[in-house]
Amino acid sequence: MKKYAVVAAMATAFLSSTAINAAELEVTHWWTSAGEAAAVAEFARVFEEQTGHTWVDSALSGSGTGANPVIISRIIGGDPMGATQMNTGRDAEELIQAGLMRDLTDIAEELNINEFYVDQSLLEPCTYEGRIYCFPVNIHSWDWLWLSTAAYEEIGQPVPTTWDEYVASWPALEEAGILPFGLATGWPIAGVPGVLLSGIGGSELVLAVNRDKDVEAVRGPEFRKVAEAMDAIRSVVSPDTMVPAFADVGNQILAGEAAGNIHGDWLQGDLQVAGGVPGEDYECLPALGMNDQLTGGGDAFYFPVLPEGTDPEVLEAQTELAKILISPEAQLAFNLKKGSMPIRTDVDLSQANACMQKALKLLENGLLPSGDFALSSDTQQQLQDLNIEFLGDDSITVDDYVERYASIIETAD
Amino acid sequence: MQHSVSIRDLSLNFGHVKVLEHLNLDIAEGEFIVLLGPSGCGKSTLLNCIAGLLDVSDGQIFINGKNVTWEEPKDRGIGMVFQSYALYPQMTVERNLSFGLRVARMQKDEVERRVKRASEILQIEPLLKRKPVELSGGQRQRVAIGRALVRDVDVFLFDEPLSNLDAKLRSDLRVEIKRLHQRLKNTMIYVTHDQIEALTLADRIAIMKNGVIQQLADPHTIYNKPTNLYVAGFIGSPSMNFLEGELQGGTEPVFRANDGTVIPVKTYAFETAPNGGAVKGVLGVRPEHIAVGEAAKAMPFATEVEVEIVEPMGSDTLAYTKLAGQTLTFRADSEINLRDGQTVLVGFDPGRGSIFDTATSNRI
Amino acid sequence: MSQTATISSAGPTASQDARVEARGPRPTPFFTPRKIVIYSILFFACLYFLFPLYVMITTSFKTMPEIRWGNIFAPPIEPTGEAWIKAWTSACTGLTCQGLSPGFWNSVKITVPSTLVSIFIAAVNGYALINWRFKGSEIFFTILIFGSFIPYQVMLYPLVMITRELGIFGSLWAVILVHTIFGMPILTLLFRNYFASLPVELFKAARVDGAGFWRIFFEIMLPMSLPIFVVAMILQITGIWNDFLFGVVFAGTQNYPMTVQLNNIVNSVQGSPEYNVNMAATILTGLVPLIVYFVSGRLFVRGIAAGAVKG
Amino acid sequence: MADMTVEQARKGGAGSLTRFLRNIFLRNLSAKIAAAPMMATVLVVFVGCTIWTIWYSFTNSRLLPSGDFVGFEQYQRLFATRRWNVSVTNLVTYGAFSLVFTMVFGFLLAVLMDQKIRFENAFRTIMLYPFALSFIVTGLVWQWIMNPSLGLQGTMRNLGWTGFTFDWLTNPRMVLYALLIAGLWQGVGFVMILMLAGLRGIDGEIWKAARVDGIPTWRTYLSIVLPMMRGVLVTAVVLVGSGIVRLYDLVVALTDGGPGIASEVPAKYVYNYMFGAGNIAQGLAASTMMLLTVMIIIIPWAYLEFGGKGNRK
Repeated sequence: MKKYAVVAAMATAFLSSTAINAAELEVTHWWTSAGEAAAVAEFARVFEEQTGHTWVDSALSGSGTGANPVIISRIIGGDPMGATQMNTGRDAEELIQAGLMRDLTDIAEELNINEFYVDQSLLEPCTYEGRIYCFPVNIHSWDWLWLSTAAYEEIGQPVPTTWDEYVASWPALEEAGILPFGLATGWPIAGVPGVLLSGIGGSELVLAVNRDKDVEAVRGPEFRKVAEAMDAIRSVVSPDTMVPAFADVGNQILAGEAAGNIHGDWLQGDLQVAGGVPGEDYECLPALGMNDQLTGGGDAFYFPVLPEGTDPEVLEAQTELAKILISPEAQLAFNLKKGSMPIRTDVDLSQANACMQKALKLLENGLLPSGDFALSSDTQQQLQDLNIEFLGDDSITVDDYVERYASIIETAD
Repeated sequence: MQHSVSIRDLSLNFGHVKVLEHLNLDIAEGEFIVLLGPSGCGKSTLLNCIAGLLDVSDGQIFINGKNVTWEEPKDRGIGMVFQSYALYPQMTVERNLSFGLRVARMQKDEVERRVKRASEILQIEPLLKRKPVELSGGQRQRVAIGRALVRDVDVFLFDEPLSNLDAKLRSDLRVEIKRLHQRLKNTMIYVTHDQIEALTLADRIAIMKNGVIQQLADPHTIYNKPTNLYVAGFIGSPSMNFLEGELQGGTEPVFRANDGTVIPVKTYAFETAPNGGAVKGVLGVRPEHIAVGEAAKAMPFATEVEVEIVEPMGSDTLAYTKLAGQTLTFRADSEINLRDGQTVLVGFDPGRGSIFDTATSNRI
Repeated sequence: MSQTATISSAGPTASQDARVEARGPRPTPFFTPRKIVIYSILFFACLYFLFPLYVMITTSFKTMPEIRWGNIFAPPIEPTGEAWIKAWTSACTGLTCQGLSPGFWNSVKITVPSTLVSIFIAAVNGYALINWRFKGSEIFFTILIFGSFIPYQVMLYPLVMITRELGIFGSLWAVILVHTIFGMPILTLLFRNYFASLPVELFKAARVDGAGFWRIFFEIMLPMSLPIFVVAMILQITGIWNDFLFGVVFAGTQNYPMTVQLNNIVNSVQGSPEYNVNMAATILTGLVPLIVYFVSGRLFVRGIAAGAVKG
Repeated sequence: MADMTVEQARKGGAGSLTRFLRNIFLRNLSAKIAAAPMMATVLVVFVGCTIWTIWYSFTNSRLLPSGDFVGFEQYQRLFATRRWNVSVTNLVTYGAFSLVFTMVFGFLLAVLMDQKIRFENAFRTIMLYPFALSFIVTGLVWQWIMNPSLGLQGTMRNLGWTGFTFDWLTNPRMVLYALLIAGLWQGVGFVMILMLAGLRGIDGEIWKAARVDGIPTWRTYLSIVLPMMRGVLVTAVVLVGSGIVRLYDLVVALTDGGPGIASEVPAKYVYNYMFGAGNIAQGLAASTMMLLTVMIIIIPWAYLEFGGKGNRK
């Protein structure tokens, strides 16, 4: 239990920087890499400057499997943290239903977030019985095809602008001994089907499958094309050409060893760290260049209900942090470093690079719910198992893939 | 006549600690030799060298005329019985006995014949199917002896085999080992620190101290003619009485104790005739050789002494007195009732005692 | 009468004559087949064991470009120690960039009490199970052994609830309790089997002298259990020092063990891993158990020697 | 506190029932007090957890243990999941090899170390150091070494030995043996230490007796010393066995279950579904199946080993 003997003084007006008593607020998150740490440091800086409270950082790597057990244990153990980051999605659903997460609706109304939120659908996973329990702070999208300019210079073809052109260039690439599709082992394959679904399948199919969980849509012809695209990728990828980490794929693309790869926008962070310049060293094709809407998810912040006896100053610090996380200044500083898209429409993103600008244009057409966003973690895990199995075992035919995908969507809740 | 076991100029040192020094020992065929001495005198080390479990630092070992110095224990024709019996705990008695033979790939019927013969001799036939943990100390020891027996060895080596047993069992097994020796007529080398075992079992006893054999002789000679003060003091319980004083040589040799008491020693068989001069020496006489009361008068030397402490031992009584300022103990028949403080006449024949030269502590 | 092994059938070879004049210690040539076999097996075993360490150490002294483009087995061209310094002092573990150092003392604070408490309780268990067998003690022991097979992740939530009811969740006591629970099956088995191997007369003699349960334990059993105590210590210090999940969940934020910093440095899912810093950080974290092994090596031999003499 | 002496018990003399009760509670009272922590752990934690696991495996609880009863639904789903079935067969294959090799190499190395060789302390530390390093990174190093392009195979081929293939890590049929190489590297050292402690506990005179009996050294180790080390062997088997059943870090660090699901293991399934997928009921169903198989093996063996004869092993 945190015991602070501090006289409770009602905080002065929001954003007042002269909070009488500074409180410590523990924030857990799994942004442990260099790029991510720099981004979360922005949040901490703005929080400490504007409120005088101190941000106690307790980073826990390992994303879902690594951090979830700790976050959940701490909450049900009665020693919750001040605030925690989790994927925008239905991971924390039950925690909200169990009344362990603090209701943020009054803060939301005070700031009337509907005005500036880029897409109301982002708030859906956070709302339960009409009340809001979390604030999404960024938008990440898997919907990117990264292409190597060096690879295409070597085979003397222009850099493709759509998925079909890219697939067409594979034979030439293979002759030149260039890996048509770079891939890392483990979870990175799990995001690829979602991207193919929105690119090849189109927005209606995404909504039908992810949101409505319509089994017939999965058995339909459009989804079959998605499955065939997966089969095509499987044919050019083999276990011994896969690399340990997705950052290594980034290096392969810059070096021209691999022609292209489907991965989330956070790969840009690594491409830039490795000295890549968008437009010169690599190209980025949002939604495979075939759809005008991006599927997306992202990270959100939850504020656990603190046990009674916690000094009100800490509760006050929670409220202020919630407001700051979605304030224009913090949003700009954080998302630029993180390489994700802010959730506010009124943020000047002129400094963002070319790829980010493309994404912002597409964002105006509204956000499609990605798998992480709309499906329960249980369903996501089953789909990930299916995709990993399909990739690693050629005996699974496209029909098996479609059938098993359908049965998973059928039992999805 | 070829020796069963002969050790020539054997020495052994652990690092720079000298444990055995230039030791020589010849053992005749079928002889029962006991290596006797306090713990740490090197008797067990010597036994281990003979067995081949320890590499000697110098010298040679012969068994049945064959130089076995570099041989493995199994090729020396020896069997060994250990203080902790060292039976293979997980094997039945029958397997314990036959395991060595089966490893040497001996035919089955020959193995069975030997096991049967050994278990008959040692009366352990009913135990063959049992595990060592189910046997008593005595039974375990017999199985350990059986293990050497089945291999038809030339020499049996015993390393304090009875010290883990209780007193009664110890005397039973002692008799059994003696009977075994008479029946098998094998050479046996027996290590112990218990002098009763040594005196009762041995054809010859080697008293050892600091890695050197002090005396090698039959029990009677060791008991009656100890070569030096150490051997005299070690054998016999209660131990021998020692009177310090001076030996006056000449035709009428006499021993003058420190306080002046004069004891005629004419009847003593001197190794070398005393040469008339006075030699500082020690006169040793065993409590059992001291006559009390009437019988004392017949002794060449008798005197009055005052009894300080009396210890009735059942079969006889032990008395502690003072003679020439030094304690004198003697053993009296239990009928003679002695009381503390009583003065009594005691006497002894120096001829049965021993005289040692204080300087060399050797027998004169 | 005697049946000593017959002289080998081959004619009296040179070694036969030498044997006749044999004197003093048996000449053991430097290269006996036995020694050759032993040392060659040990040599290849060491190669197998040390090869990964070689890769780790060379990588930890390379710069990132050299790792990315060079061969992992090649020694560093221009070795630099900055990966080590960075790992200890400045590697980013989330917001704070202080490397592994903040967690070091927390790890010590967790490991030392947990090791001692868990070993002590297990020793008492082993001793009670063997010498003071009471009704049902064997059933408890069987369930305990069964307990060592339960995957620890499954027991996370129940343990959280138990420690919450005890009011010690999020404190050092919670993590000590958890490590004692998880160490108990194997450690109890270790001590139980060791005490079973001691001669039973020792215990009976003490009972005859009227010594009670605790006096026999402290004055006779514990001093004799040095060899198995060393083995138990190696097991526990390694397990607790390298543990991440229980340290993070039960110890509370102010007691985060060093493995949290290590995990954050090494296991960052999103960003590009700095392999040289990861290697350096792992070796640094592993130093404490390694030192314990080396020190315990001496204790191990002396303990064992004491144990053997008792036979 | 000294035990109840016989006289006190007789003076009580209030019929056999009280003596029976006294016998249960007061006899070895201090032993029972001393063993109280163990009994509490066994009842509350191990038995309690198992019941908790089994109970919630019959519910549909997702993130928090709170769902309602759904009978065998979780189990039906479990047995229909190919990843689970592959995990179980993987564990059986890997487990068998790992147990046999760890025990054999552990004993062989312990015997070698028992030969009064020089640098014994150095050799022992070399074999034991892997046990000290956290597996997240050492797994990565093995991943590099066995990676077809980065590691051994790539280097050998660059050196001209083009035919050299060592692609176990990415070959679905061989990946379990790649796990075995790294697993043995980490686990053999400690088993060797355990067995060395056992060897050194053997009474020296047993060795002398065997030598006098003409039994060659290797035969003495196998037929005499090994059976005497029963206690240590049992401890080693339980240690290695529980390590195999709980196998998780090695797989996550080295292959993360790949290629495909060729090296998936049950504990990873349990962990992924309990926390990653936020479906503890499915995770607990998997864990219960693991515990069931362990129970079928352990109970009869433990009964034979400890309970049955009741004599001092």
